Amino acid sequence: MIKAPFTIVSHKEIALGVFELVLSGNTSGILRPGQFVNLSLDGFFLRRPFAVADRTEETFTILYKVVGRGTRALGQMKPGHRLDVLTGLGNGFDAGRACGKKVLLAAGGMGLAPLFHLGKELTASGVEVCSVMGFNTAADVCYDKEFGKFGEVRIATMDGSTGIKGFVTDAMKGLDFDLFYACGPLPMERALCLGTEKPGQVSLEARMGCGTGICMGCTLITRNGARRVCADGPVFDKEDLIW
Amino acid sequence: MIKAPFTIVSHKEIALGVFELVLSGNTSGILRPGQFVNLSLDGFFLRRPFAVADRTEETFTILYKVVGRGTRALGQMKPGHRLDVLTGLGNGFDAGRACGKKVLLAAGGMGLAPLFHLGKELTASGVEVCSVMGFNTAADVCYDKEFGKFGEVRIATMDGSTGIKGFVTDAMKGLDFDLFYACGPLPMERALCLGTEKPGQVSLEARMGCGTGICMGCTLITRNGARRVCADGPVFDKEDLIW
Amino acid sequence: MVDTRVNLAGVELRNPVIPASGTFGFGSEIAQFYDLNILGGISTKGTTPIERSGNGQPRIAETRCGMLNSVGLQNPGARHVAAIELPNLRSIFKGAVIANISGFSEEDYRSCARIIGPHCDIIEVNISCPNVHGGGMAFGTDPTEAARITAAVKQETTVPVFVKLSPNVTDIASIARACEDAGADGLTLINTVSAMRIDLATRKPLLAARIGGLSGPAIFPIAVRMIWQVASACRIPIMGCGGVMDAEDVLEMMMAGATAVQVGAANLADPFACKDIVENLPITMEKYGIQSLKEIIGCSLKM
Amino acid sequence: MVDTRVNLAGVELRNPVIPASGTFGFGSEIAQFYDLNILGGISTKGTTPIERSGNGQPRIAETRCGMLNSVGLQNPGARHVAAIELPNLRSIFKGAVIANISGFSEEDYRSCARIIGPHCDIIEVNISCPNVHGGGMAFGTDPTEAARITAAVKQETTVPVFVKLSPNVTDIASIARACEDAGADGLTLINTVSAMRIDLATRKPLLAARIGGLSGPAIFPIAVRMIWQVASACRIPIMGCGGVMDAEDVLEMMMAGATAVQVGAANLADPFACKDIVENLPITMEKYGIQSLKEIIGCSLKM
Ligand SMILES: Cc1cc2nc3c(=O)[nH]c(=O)nc-3n(C[C@H](O)[C@H](O)[C@H](O)COP(=O)(O)OP(=O)(O)OC[C@H]3O[C@@H](n4cnc5c(N)ncnc54)[C@H](O)[C@@H]3O)c2cc1C
Ligand SMILES: Cc1cc2nc3c(=O)[nH]c(=O)nc-3n(C[C@H](O)[C@H](O)[C@H](O)COP(=O)(O)OP(=O)(O)OC[C@H]3O[C@@H](n4cnc5c(N)ncnc54)[C@H](O)[C@@H]3O)c2cc1C
Ligand SMILES: Cc1cc2nc3c(=O)[nH]c(=O)nc-3n(C[C@H](O)[C@H](O)[C@H](O)COP(=O)(O)O)c2cc1C
Ligand SMILES: Cc1cc2nc3c(=O)[nH]c(=O)nc-3n(C[C@H](O)[C@H](O)[C@H](O)COP(=O)(O)O)c2cc1C
Ligand code: FES
Ligand code: FES
Repeated sequence: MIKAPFTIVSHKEIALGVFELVLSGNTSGILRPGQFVNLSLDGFFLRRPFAVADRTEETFTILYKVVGRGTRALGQMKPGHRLDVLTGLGNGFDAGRACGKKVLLAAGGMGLAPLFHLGKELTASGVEVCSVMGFNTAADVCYDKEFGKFGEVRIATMDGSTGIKGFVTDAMKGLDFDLFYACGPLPMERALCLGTEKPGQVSLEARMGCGTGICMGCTLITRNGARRVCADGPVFDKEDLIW
Repeated sequence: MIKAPFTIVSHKEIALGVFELVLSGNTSGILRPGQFVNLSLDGFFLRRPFAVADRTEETFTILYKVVGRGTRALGQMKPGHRLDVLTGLGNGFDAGRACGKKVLLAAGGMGLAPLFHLGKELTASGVEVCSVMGFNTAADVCYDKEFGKFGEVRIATMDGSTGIKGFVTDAMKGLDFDLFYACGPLPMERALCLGTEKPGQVSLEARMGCGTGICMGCTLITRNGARRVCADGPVFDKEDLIW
Repeated sequence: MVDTRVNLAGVELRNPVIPASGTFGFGSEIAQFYDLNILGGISTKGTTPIERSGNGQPRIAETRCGMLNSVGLQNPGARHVAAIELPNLRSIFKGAVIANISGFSEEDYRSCARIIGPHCDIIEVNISCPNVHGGGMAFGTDPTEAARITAAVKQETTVPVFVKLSPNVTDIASIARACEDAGADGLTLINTVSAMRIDLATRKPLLAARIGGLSGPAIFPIAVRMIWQVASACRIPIMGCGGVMDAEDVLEMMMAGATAVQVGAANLADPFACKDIVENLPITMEKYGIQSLKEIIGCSLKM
Repeated sequence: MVDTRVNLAGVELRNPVIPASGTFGFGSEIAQFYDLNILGGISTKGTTPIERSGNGQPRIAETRCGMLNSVGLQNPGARHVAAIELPNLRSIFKGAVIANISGFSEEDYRSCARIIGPHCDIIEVNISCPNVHGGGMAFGTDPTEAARITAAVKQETTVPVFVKLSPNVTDIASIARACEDAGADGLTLINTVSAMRIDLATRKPLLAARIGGLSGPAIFPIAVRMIWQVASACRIPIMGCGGVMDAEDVLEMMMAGATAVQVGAANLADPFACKDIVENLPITMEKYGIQSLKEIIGCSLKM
């Protein structure tokens, strides 16, 4: 974990109420796809956790949806604005497990963010990747072209306004894979884990106090006992989760 | 009273820890010298009251000393920054009383701010003005040249590092005037009011809740009963004050 | 069009937004800034039988997300309020006039209610004051005392009586129930939370009265909790109060069990606070799919 | 050079800054970010005799200038804490180890103190928990119960015992005096303030446990008031706690009567919070002309 000041270098709306935010600063704390950052926002007591969607030597990117007061305030911030950020939080995905396997990335809504970072790393190291992306409606769709660079992409929307009508689990029918990595709303993750025999890893969310493992605010009961989503997760093996 | 957004157009340190801040916006609410504005500062619950030191059609000026968290934060703000301001608060000085009289402006520390605005208006309408300005030490002195344009200026410092060593009341000895207007620390105002037979007006300070007269936070007991410094003052006739 | 109307113990309000006692004077100052008739009601400055000049200076201190006050019930006395202030307010405001009264003995409360009752729509009884005849503990900290004052005020007036509770107690629900059993038509909660700031330069408490009352957004979640607990324990309507800053806060308090919502310190930070809240209320209701405010009162209790 | 040392019931601290229980784990996470030895002491996560997995999710909610938690005393149990966590902490930290213990019956507290006492410098007894054998009211809301737990813990251990008080009471001083009379070596105050947030989207309390504890800067002036009241009523040393964010807050709490100051929620908002406070303390002391911290403890009481 590194605490450092970051500066907004680009900030744009990429779907209805969904923003891509690029911040520049010391990114050396970000070690693995699936890790998250914790942004301090002026006027808000707790930090806001977001998955890293991409990183370079000088910048990282997050993709976020405006859902409450904090993300509303974030949405107003302009390039040049400085933010205090904790980087490199959480365990991240175990990309090593994908070596020589066919991988499915299963993204629900903003869950696509850490999976994009992961997909980039996997394809860079030669892993075969296909993706299923679920959204509520066509206006929410984003980053589908970016995922397209990894391999086949299937889109599912709840209202059928684009792609397959239904859930991620409907769209993935017939896809051939050995291992999945998933991130999205809990019901989607549940359906996915219960609906496939294949092994996989799931990135979870929880309301967080600290994000650093000191407050026990984000605890989840797993087959290995009580685990902190922030410090022991956010990525868990499918096998460890109790649904 | 007008509530309006203002933009910082200039902000500079004019003495040790004392800043001149010029804000542009709708100044039509500022009607008289001696009135004050109430600035909202991000992250602070209550507004901060400051006397208007000068005004034009498009701008007003305040002079402030950094004394606590709020003024420290204000001191960091750069031109272009926007502030939410209530303008035209309080009664202001009764400049009409000065017509045809010799006027003394008695300023203690930052009390010089509203007196500068008043001095400008008085001299513009032909009133004869002299000034006494008290400071702790030479490094605190500011706006002495500006007051010099009104007429004679005497400086007093507590440590004698410049001007007369002592209080405002020491420096004013021998000055000829019919009427005074004073603003400064309470002990100075007290000494002045008790030490001269001449009539005058005094601008007071109090910790304020609202600044608009609704909370009874700033009440002062006068010869006319309980009065609100924000709405019935901040300027009071010497005769009404109980020391 | 959403429906913002609520009914407070028989008094119909166009909306639930009410400036809180002591943070709006008797309305005349704010009337210079906007038309008061947009408000559901107005709770006026706490009144005692005899005029009071209040505590010494300073009376105000700032805190993070809030403020302290120790105004000490400065007011012009019940007769002046009944003869001048409330008729003045009535002449410019058609909504519910809620007259806040206070005292240091049962007789104080009785005489306030008698004098002021005929000039208002609701009497709001502030029982946070120390009982000078009873050892100095506030009336509001003991169920028996709270009930005694409630019953006394009820005897003196025909308008609905709301008892305003102090949050500085171990068990707010027991005090609320005691007031309900003694005949209160409703409850207002919460008053300020007892608190202190010390001046690092002088090394003394900042307020002349040393201890003051904390209000503002800092106390909002405390107020929500107490409203929820009292709404779970009582049947009479509640005016929620404490740290409300925007229309979302109004909805949250109503979901906790409030029928109307008072706005206090926010008026000090911004004289247009209540106007902004009233204007944003319909939009905010739409955002959360609320057709009528009546449907959300206490909705978080049904679980 | 200013002197930041203080003495807490015989335990010498290099400075008064102590991370509060439940906001610093058992030190190992933050030890990765900075050397813990800059701290005066560390109060460890509240421990119960048997392991607890705590409350359901969500356990955390944000408020203006603060947060709610309903962690529900998740901890690995007293034996594990005594065998693993405290020895681990001792191996990386030479300052005062303050072990926070909790329970739902007198025997819970006794057994915690017996197991943990030998591994710490101070035992801190959290009496905010409900008494399951006594109708569910918290031990900390009744002077007799508070005294009973204090005396019981004193019998089981030889290290100084600090009783940590709940602010959710009518009269904090009477509870403090009861603990002092029962043999407490010191007091910690305050624990979190009982509070609630409601989720406008679901129309239900945000926390699974519904009610949680408010901490952070919102409660600072409440803590200062209670410390001042207790320091006026008792002679034993106080660890102040509640909303401390910076070195100025530390000085303010000490002026109110605290001998040391705990920092809680600030560690969650910023893992370097205590380090920043420790580093700023000497500069801030100089700014206010304070040579030695010992000279300001309770200075606001002498008036
Ligand atoms: C490990 C992790 C990674 C995340 N990655 C992303 C991402 O890449 N893109 C994205 O859009 N969102 C992501 N989220 C969710 C994101 O943190 C919340 O949407 C955001 O905090 C909401 O803030 P707010 O102030 O707008 O909402 P408010 O509801 O006003 O926030 C109030 C409090 O609740 C917390 N909170 C609210 N919603 C959530 C939530 N869903 N999960 C966790 N805490 C929440 C906030 O952090 C804050 O403390 C992630 C969450 C976690 C835990
Ligand atoms: C009518 C009026 C006119 C003023 N004009 C000027 C001016 O022209 N130049 C100038 O430098 N100062 C002026 N002051 C004082 C100025 O308001 C305070 O110095 C300022 O509010 C301090 O804010 P802070 O956050 O730095 O201090 P903090 O001590 O951190 O503030 C905490 C709280 O106390 C209040 N406060 C602190 N000191 C004072 C004070 N001396 N008077 C009133 N409230 C105070 C603050 O407003 C705030 O609510 C004036 C005050 C009043 C009432
Ligand atoms: C300056 C001030 C004066 C107050 N005077 C009274 C009063 O006279 N009577 C009363 O019942 N409450 C009084 N209150 C309490 C408020 O009505 C309200 O209960 C409290 O401030 C909490 O609400 P808030 O956080 O919205 O301010 C006063 C509050 C403030 C800030
Ligand atoms: C997440 C969290 C967990 C806590 N756990 C405990 C605990 O186990 N035992 C205890 O006595 N206090 C516990 N507390 C209370 C704190 O120690 C402290 O008393 C309180 O938070 C007020 O201080 P603050 O405002 O600085 O956080 C906890 C607080 C938080 C925020
Ligand atoms: S958020 Fe604090 S332990 Fe995970
Ligand atoms: S500051 Fe509120 S009445 Fe003057």
